[in-house]
Parts: sequence; structure tokens; C-alpha cells
Amino acid sequence: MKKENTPDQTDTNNVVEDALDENADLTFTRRTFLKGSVAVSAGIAAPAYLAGISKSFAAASGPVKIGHIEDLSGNLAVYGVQKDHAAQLAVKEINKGKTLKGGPAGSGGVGSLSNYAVNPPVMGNGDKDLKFVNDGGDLSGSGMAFVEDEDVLIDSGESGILGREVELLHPDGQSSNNIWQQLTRKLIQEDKVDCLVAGFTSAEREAIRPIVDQFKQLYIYTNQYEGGVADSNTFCTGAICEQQVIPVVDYMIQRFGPRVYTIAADYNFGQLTAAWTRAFAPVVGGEIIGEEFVPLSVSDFTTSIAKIQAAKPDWVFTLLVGSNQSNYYPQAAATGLEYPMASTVNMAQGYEHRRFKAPSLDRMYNCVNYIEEIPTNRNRAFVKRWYEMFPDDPYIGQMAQNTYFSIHMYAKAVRIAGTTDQEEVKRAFESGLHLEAPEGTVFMEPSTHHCSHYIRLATADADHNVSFVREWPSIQPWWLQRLGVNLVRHKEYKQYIPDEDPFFKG
Amino acid sequence: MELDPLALSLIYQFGTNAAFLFLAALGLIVILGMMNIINLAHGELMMMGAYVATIAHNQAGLPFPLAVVVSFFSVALFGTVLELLIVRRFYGRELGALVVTWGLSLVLGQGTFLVFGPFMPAIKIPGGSYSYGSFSFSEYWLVLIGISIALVIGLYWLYRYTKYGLQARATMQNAEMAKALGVPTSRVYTLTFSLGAGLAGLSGALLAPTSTIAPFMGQQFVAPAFITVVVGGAANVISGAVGSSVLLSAIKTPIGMAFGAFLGTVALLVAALIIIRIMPNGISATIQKLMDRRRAASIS
Amino acid sequence: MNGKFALEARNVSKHFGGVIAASEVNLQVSPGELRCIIGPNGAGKSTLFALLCGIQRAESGDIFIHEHNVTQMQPFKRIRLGVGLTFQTTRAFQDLSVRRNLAIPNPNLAVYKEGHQRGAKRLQIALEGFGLDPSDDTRAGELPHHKLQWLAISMVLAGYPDTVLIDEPTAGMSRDETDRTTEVLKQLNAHGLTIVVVEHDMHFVKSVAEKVTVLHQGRIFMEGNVAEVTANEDVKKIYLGHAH
Amino acid sequence: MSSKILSLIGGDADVGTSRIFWVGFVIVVILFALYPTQASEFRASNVAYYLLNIPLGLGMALLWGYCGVLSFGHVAYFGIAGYAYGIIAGNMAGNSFGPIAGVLGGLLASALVAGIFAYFVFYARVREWIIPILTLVLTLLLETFLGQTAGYQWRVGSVLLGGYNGMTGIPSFQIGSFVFMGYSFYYFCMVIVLVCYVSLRMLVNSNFGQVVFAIQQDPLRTETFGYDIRARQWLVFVLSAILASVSGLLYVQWGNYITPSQVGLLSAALPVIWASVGGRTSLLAVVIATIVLNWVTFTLSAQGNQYAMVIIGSALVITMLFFPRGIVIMAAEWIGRFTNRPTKSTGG
Repeated sequence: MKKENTPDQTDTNNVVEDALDENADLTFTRRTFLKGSVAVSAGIAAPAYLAGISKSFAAASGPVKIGHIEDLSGNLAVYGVQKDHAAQLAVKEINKGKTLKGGPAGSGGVGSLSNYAVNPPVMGNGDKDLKFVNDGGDLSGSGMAFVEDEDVLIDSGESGILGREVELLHPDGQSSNNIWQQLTRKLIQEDKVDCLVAGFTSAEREAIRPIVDQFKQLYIYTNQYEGGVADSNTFCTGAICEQQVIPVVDYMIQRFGPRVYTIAADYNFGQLTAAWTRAFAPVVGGEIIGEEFVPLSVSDFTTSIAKIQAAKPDWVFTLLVGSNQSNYYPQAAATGLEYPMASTVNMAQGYEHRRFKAPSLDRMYNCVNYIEEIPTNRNRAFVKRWYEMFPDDPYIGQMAQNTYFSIHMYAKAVRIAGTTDQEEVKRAFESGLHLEAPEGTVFMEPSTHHCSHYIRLATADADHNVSFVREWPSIQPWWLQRLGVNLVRHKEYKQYIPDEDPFFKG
Repeated sequence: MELDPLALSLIYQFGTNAAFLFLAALGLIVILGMMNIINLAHGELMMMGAYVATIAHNQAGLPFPLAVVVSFFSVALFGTVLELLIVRRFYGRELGALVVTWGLSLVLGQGTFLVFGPFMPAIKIPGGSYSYGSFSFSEYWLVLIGISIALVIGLYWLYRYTKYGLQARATMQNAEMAKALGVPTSRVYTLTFSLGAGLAGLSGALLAPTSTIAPFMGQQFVAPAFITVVVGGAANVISGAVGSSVLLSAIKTPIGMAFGAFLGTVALLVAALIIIRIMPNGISATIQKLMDRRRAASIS
Repeated sequence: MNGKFALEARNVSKHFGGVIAASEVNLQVSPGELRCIIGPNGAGKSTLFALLCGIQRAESGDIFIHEHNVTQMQPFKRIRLGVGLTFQTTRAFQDLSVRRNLAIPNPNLAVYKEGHQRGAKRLQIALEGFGLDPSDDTRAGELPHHKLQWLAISMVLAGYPDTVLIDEPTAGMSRDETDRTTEVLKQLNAHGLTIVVVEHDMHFVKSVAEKVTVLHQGRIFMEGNVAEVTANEDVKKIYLGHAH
Repeated sequence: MSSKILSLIGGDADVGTSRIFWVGFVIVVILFALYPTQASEFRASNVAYYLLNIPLGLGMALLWGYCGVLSFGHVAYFGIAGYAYGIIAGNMAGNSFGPIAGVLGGLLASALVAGIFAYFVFYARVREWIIPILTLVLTLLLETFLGQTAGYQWRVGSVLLGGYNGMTGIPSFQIGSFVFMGYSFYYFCMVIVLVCYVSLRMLVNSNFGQVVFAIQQDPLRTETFGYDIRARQWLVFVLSAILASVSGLLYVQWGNYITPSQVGLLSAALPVIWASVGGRTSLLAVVIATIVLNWVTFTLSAQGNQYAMVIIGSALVITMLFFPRGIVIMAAEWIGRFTNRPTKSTGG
């Protein structure tokens, strides 16, 4: 069978037709797996240079192993179980011969696929006149990458990846960093996973990243986070500060006024996101009139609420994390605090708008790359698939969607690489992959290993109905680029923090 | 007289902080003070109270005050079972009790997670708010402050004037002697434990509308509750709980207002360490000593 | 070590809440004396011991051990001045063997150090008198009550003190055992050990002591030799609970 | 002299005094020494993790089991030593004495904090049950402080404290140019654990250890034998804090990483659990329990078993109910009935 390896020989149409038969038995699957190697490019003319990447298959056999660590017990299990289910769903789909639309778009990003050249949001050129946020991009025009394809889950033409079944190894991190480290070593050294998808908190990511780097393991971190990881082995598929903070701050200042009060969780994520706010609010005409950092253990917000009242802001930026801190919302509502609120974490993660009684989150604005309520057909189809598999789940959060598309993206990268060899797959990831995720189009930006996202500004009304006030179809992860990070050329293994950017000193 | 809004807000914050600490510590201090059992599953008992109240209110449709009462009795019943099956084997083995209740807390927390999932829909906070100047105050918190005071009076009455109270105090002072005098000490212990558990459930239910209803929500109460209890001491349950929650709130409120939540929290912890250095047996023991001294002075 | 008194309390007072445990107590014990302290329950006998050893701090008054003012001194320092103490409830270390128990007060039990011959001799008297084996590996908790009591007394002697305070040594013992205890204490006293005993048992008191102190309601009610005290009508009343 | 040492090691203050026991002990040590030859580097490193927790457990046994003082916050010293090592060795990166200086600095920092804290606790004569809560408060205070140290203002020399994300890139231990990693780190841990165990066994069999045990049984009685019990409690507390720091130092060398959650509520409970399940009055029992419980936790979580916490919690409750002195101790006594002749005096 190995002689069939060259992708050119594949009859893609056949593959698609064959794979449509969902009842295809195993022998059939084996027969067609080789053909499926480039099914990914069905419908997309792969640029010629990719041929160099698509090498012949490694003689690997047995299942493709995806290691997935999340917290299934303990304090963080709330989010971990969601992500674990997302991974199960994605793996099931891949094994059933499904894939998300998309493919290599080249280093230019999604815009290069469209008939119109779309300007990605402009980033700073050194001076402080930075205007990133426009009214939401140009959604008109046919053939654009931004057109919301309705049916994005298509047949991959093979069962599994490269015809090999995908096996999900998903141990329980128990919300303990030590267990995370042990499990990472186990998955890498003993189970020899082809890809590691893991990490809720930044602490968990930082706990395992040294191990990942020691073994040059391909690692996908799917959480929304504070940004700055520049690591040749790590691909970050969650949204980061420049994609969430700046649009929402800009909108809120225009809409409600310049006086901002930030209340943030007193740890890395909260502090760094607050630093972003501090740096960029003045650029769009805002002013931080108060800032408070709250330890994660705090659950009684009486004093913090009084401090906000004393400061009289136009709106409050709430960067509160974890279940203790979400107590802020009902407490603030009960005290009669009626300022508009903005956030980058709440609602889309812990579905506070479903749990808390209205109107606790009235006039809450949140910039998200995913939220279950996104009113597109592709998302409705995704939500439907999810609840068919997990009917008892309470909510599909932002990170769960990230995990879901990341695993599909991995499958795509392997098909491009034609092998599960990790260095090759990393290069495939760096080929400028785009994918039609439930949120919209995502693009893996090669030089920084971060994704551009379809960002929406969601808001809850007095009855906690979610609506979307603005959309930015593609916001690039530009901050690391601004710092000169180019992982394609220079290997790096660190996390930058805003202190390293002179802009944040001002 | 026109009251400065900031001053009024500080008084309100002081009251809510004290009520929070008092409610968080109440069940713990009853069990600890009367029975010398350090109950590390205290947070989980509060969590159970919150769950019972949520289910009774949201799903069974009971009015909230009734749901709180239901929580009190359900958790008290659970406490009785716990006492009969497990806790009673640990009297006089304080550290053993500490470890066994820690084990219980793990089982209860993760068990709730497996049965009820990550979150419960919250209870709407009853009541509205008042505003004064630029500040506003939650009616519900004002009610909680009132309930805290009523609980103090109720407990005082319970221990002072009821048969149970008399027996409990006798047992606490000298269990052997009380037994010899015909006090059914074992029943007193069971009752005390279920009272403590019930009060934890009651506090959990009362605080439920102000917090996230989740399996591990109990953890947020553990540290404040223990600090309050340690500072209060076990010489007298009521004066300990009241004295310590008032004192700690008086330290935490102004510092939190002036320097933010982080230093407010740090101030609380540091104050606890210093108070323990000055009053090794807690505020209640100091109050007791002062009263004794006065009595001694009046005798001689 | 040749002070006028081995042990002295001057005007010592102590209250617990409203209860007077010691009031203006004056007590002098000369070296080599065997003194009995008697009194009804709650008379303050055990408190007096606790005050002498520093387990309780006196509210007023002073305490001297061999003319050292120890009023502000912590218990262990007072013990190091040559005092030993047993408690009313038998207190040996139940989980340790007899050998280990005897080693706690004096780790180098086997070594008869210079200057410690007297102490070692006394310990030997006690061990032989009580029939205890210093290399016995039996757990103390397994000993019968009277042996445990004897072990507790021997442990005190193992610290080589010159003054011992013994709280109710014969409580719960049979007549034979009491006699044996009496005998050993007398022998020890004959070897120069100053002994202060709290005891209820008048038979015991009569057979060991020359001088008796009667405590009542925290005060020294009477002091005198055995005959005087036993003859006193007021003392009898105290014991019967009439006098105030 | 050497017979004196042997009698100290073999004394009856810990389970296992028979010849059969010591033969078994030597066999187990040899098996542990041979393990890396049969196992992958990953497995060796995993077992090294179980081993490196043992000093922390031993410190708990010494403090709680032998001295009767329960600390619920010994992980604070674990954390202080780890952070101090990270700061010192990180700043001296490239210098081969860095790690040694880091170890010394870590031990010193822990001992200092433990000394001051224990002075507060023991000389204030606080009640016994308050000590665990005070220690817990201390460790929570440390966690809260470390959690908010993200950002450059918390840079010590060239090392960032790193806030809740933790301190990364902590250098491995090295002597001269030899770096302890993988298999060599396994042996490094094993030797340290063995040294800790044997020297502690000597300590508890010594007069000092016996007096400490007496303090646990009856503090007042011990004081009336002329011992300054507070000084001894203080010393034992500091000693057990140093043992906790040994674990902390090994931990940061194992993972090259430490976070504030190492000193959090969940971590704080672990040594208490090991000590109570194994049996806190025996050093060996705690050693066994530490290894077994770590292994069970890891195995359960590797299977993605959501019941891990329920199982561990129930195990704790069952142990306390039915094996109140610890499973290992009670099993050892049961076995001892068959192997131990009525104990002859081992000397002293």
C-alpha cells in the first residue's frame, strides 16, 4: 500500500463520495486512507509550495494519539469537563470521517483566499496613534473568507487521520499542578502522544511548558489568556488581550464615556489584562479612574462595590475569575450598582448569564471569540451536534469551542504534513492554516503561533438575553509581532509580559 | 443631622463584613466550642445548605424564607447522621476528627459535583436597594445583619433558658461530672453537632443568594470561618463569635476601603496572628477573664 | 543547697474566677523533713503544689527553693533546682516502656555520676523497695495501678532531686501496697530526701509524718505534729464538713 | 561507638526491629536502587516524585506523631525553600555553585521563618487545637502574597516571582559540572530520603527523641522533669520545617518550576493525609503511605477517573474509623505477631 503514497494520485471526488457512506466498514476505511491524505485541499487550491511539506507518510501504524489533559475533578472541573467533552466530540467526528472546512491559506492570512484583499486590523507603528478597531470590517462581497459558510463540517474522505484511528488519551489533571506535570511526562514519554492539547489556567500551562520544550512536544494551548507565549513548540488557539481588550474598551468608551474603573483578579491574567487596559484606554480617549485587584479567595465584595460607588465611573471593567469572584455580579446587582460592565472572561466561560438571576448582568459587554448563543447556522449546527452527544451539559463555553476546533486543526495539519512526525506537523501549522470553526474563520498566524479570531461583542440585557452589538471578522494576534517575534525564523521558548514593551510604560 | 454618605457606607460595610464573618463561623464555633471537634467539612455543610435552599426555592417553588428553614433542618438531620455514624468515635481525639472531617469534605465536594454538575442556577437576591449620596445599600444585606443579631439573641436564649442549653453548658464544663449528675451527655453531643451543622446549613442558605452555587463553594468560607473562630476562642461560643467578627471587620473594612481588597485580606490574616499572640485563648477567654476579675474584685 | 528551708512559700495567694484557691499561704519545709499536707477536697492542696512548681503562677507572694526566689521562674527551671513532683492522677508515659519511662528524667541512668551518688542511692532504694526493674521493656500502660503509681514516684527520683512533692501516693492502693509505699518513703527520708506529701489516708499520715499542715479553703488552718492535729476538734469538723 | 549508632537506628521507637525486618528493608532499598535499570526515564522520574515528597511526610510524622503538634501549613516551608532556591540559583545561573548556594539559602530561609513563627506559637502557649489553624493561616497568607507577584515589580535580581503562574526555569541541582537529571536525579532523591529516614530514626530513638515523645504524651509531666518543653517543641518544629524544605528543594529541581498553589489549601492537606493514613507514630509507615498514596493519586488521575477525590476522601474516613493509628502501623503489628520474637532489649 505504501507505494500509493503520492497525493497526486488521489481521486478526491471518489474520496468524498466514499466517505459519505457513514456505514463504511473498517476494511473500506483502510483502503481509502491513503487517498484521503489531501482530501483537506478538496475545494481549496493548495498553493504549490505546500507540496514540499506534504511528504510521504511515515511508516507509523496504530492509532494517532492525542493527549488531552484537563481538570475533571476539583475546583476547575467546571471548565475542564466542558473542554474534555469538546475533545471527545472532535475526535469522534474525525474518526467518523468528518473535518472542518479550511486549509492552508498561506502566510498572508485568510484575506489571501478572498476575492477582495481584506485589510487586517492595523497595528501600531511606534507612535501612540493606534487605531485598531473599526466598525467591524467589510462583510460584503462574495467569495470572501468572511462569508459565513453554513455547512462547515464536511467529509474528510477518511476515517481518522491518514487512515489511522484517532485515540484520545484524556487523564484528569485534578486541578493540581503537580499532577499536571506528572501526566504531561507520562503522555509524552510513555504514551508518546502525537499531539498534546491541554491547559486551563496559565499556571497549568507554565507548569507543563518546560516539559513540552524538553521533549519538543507539539502542544496546543486552547485557553483564552493574557497573551505573550512565544514558544516554538506551543500553538495558542485562544483569544488574547489585543483581540478582546482593545475592541471592548474602545466600544465602551465611545458608548458610555471615558471614565473606566477596573476590578480585576489579583494574579497574572487580571494584572496583565489590566495593564493592557491602562495602556490603551488613553489611546482611545479613556481614563482609568480606579483600579482594584482582588485575591482569588475573596468572595465578599461589599467594600469593592463601595469603592466603585465612591469613584463614580462611566463603566466598570470586570476581569474577575473563578467561582468565588463571580459572586461580584449578584452582590453588585443587589446593592443597586447600575454601571455598565465590560469583561473578557465572564459569560462565555462560566455562563454567568444563565446561572445568575436577571438582571445581575444587565448591560454587561463582553468581547468573545465564541459564545453558545452565536446566531449563525454553522454554530447552531455545532450546538446541535454537541447536545446530541452530551445532552446533559449545561453550556458550551468559549474554551470548549477552542479545544474543538484545535483538534480539527491538528487533524488538518497532519494531513498537510502527510505524517504525524511532530516537527513536520509543526511546519504544517506554520503554513498559514485556516479553519472554519463554529465561531467563524480562524487563522493560525505562523510567526507567533497564535490564532486570528472572529471576535464578537456580546451583551446581556435586563432579561439576560444575549445579543451582539458588533463583530470583527478577523482580529490578528499582533502584539508578539510588534515585539519582533518570528517563530518561523527564530526559535523561542518564553512568555513575554507587557513590561517588556516600552509602550506599556507610558 | 446629616450623615456623611461615606461614613454611612463604612458603617454598612462594617456591618456586612461582620455579618459575613459571623455567619461563616457560626456552625463551626458551636461544634468547636461545645465539643472540641474541628470540623473541616464545615464549608461543605454550608454548601449543602445552599444547595437545599436553591432546590427548595427554585425547583420546589418554596418561598425563600421557608427554603432557609428547610435547609436548617435538612442539614441538621444530615449532621445527626454524621454524628451517629462517624463523629462520635472521635471525641477526645481532636486531631483525628480534623482529619476525618477533611476526608468527608473531599467526598462531599466532589460527590456534589458528580451528582449535580458544576453549577446550580442562582437564587435571586431578595429585596432591592437604597441609595444615599453616591452610595447604595443592599436591603438583603441589611436583613442579614438583622438576622445575625437575632441569631445571637436566639442562641443566648437557647443556652441560657432551655433544658438543652443547661445540659450543654454542664457537659461542656465537665462531661464526667455532668454524666454523673444524669445528663445524657451522648445525646447532648448529638444535638450539639446537629445544631452546629444546621446552623452551617442555615448560613449557607442565607448566603446562597450572594454567591455562586457550586460544589466547591464551601472552600470560600473555610479560611474566614476558621480565622473568626480562632480569634474568638472557645471559652464562650456567643461572645467569641460576636467579638471576633466585630473586631476583624473593624480591621478589614477601613483597610480594604483605603488600600484595596488584597491588603484588606492580608490585614485580616495578620490581625488574626497578632490577636492570637496577645490573647492565646481568643477574645471570649479574655472577656471571661475580665468578667471573672470583676466578680473576684466584687467578692473581696 | 544548704539554705534554711528547702521550700518556702510567703503570703502566696491565687484565685480561680471567684474561688479562692490559696490565700496568704505561708509554708516552710526544712531540708530532710517529711511533711504531710492534709485537708478536705477543694482545700487547695494540689493548687499549692502547682504554685510551688510554677504550673500555676501566684497572684501575690513569693516562693523560694533553697533561698532562691523562684516566683517568676518557669516550672522546668524550678525543677532543675532539685525539686521533683508527682501528680494526683498517676502520670507515667503510658506508651513508653518502663525502661524508657525511667530514662526520661535521667537519660544517663546507668552512669553513676560524681556528686549524684545520693540521688542514685535513693533511686536504687525506691526501685528495690517497689520491685521495679529498670531494664523492663513492658509498656507502662500495661502495669497494674499500684505499680504505675510506684513507677511515677521512681521516675521523680530518677531525676535525682533533693526535695519531692508527692500528691496522694497511696490513692487506690490496698493496705499492703500502702504499707510498702510508706516504708519506701520513710527509707528515702532517712537518706536525706525532703518529702512533702499530700494525703487523705490518716493511717498513712500517722505512720510517716511527724509534722502535719492542715489546709482549708486555701488557708493554712493548722500546723503541728500528728498527735496535735488528730486531736484537734476543728480539724475533725473540717473533715466532716461542718466548720467554716 | 558503632554499636551505639546501630542500637539507635534499630531502636523500638519505630516499627520494625526484628532481623527479618532489616533483611527486608535492605532488600527493598536494593530493589529501589535497581529500579531505574528496568524502567523508563519517565517512570524513574515519576517514582522520584513520590520519593521527594517523603521528607515532607517525615517532618509531619516527627512533628505530629512524635511531638504531638499538628501543622496544617507545613507546605509553607516547602514553598519558601523552593522559592528561595529559585531566586538564588536563578540569579547565579551559569555559576556551578549557584544550586548549592540555593539549597543553603532555601534551608536557611525556611528555618528562619519557621523559627520566628514557632516562637510566636509555642511561647504564646496557644492551645493545641489552634496551632493547625494558625499554620494554615500562615500558608494562606503566603499563597495570597505569592499569587499577586506577577509583573516586573516582583523581580528579584534577574528572577521573576511570576505570580500565580509560578516561577519557571529553576535550575536543576548540580555539583561541579554534574547536573542531576533523569536517572541521576532519581538516585539523588533516593539517597536523600534514605539519609533522612535513617537519621530521623536515630533521632527518635535518642534521648532527645524520647523526651519529645514524652512531651506529646504529657507535656506538663515532661516539664516537671526539668525539661524546657517549649524549647524542644520549637526545635522540633524548625527541624520538621527543614525536612519540608528538603522536599521543596527537591521538588523545584524535579520540575524546574513552582507555583503559589504549592502552598495552597489542597497541598497543605496532603502531608497530613499521608501521615494519618500510614500512621503518624511511625516514620516508616509515613514513608510507605507517602509513596502509595502518591502512586494511587497519579494512577487514578492518569485514567481520567473523576472519582479520585471521592476515593481518597473515603479512604481517609475509613482509615480514621477502622485503623485509627494508621493502616501501615496496624498491619505491621499484625505481621509483627508472626515475625517478632518477644522483643529483646536492643541496648541503651
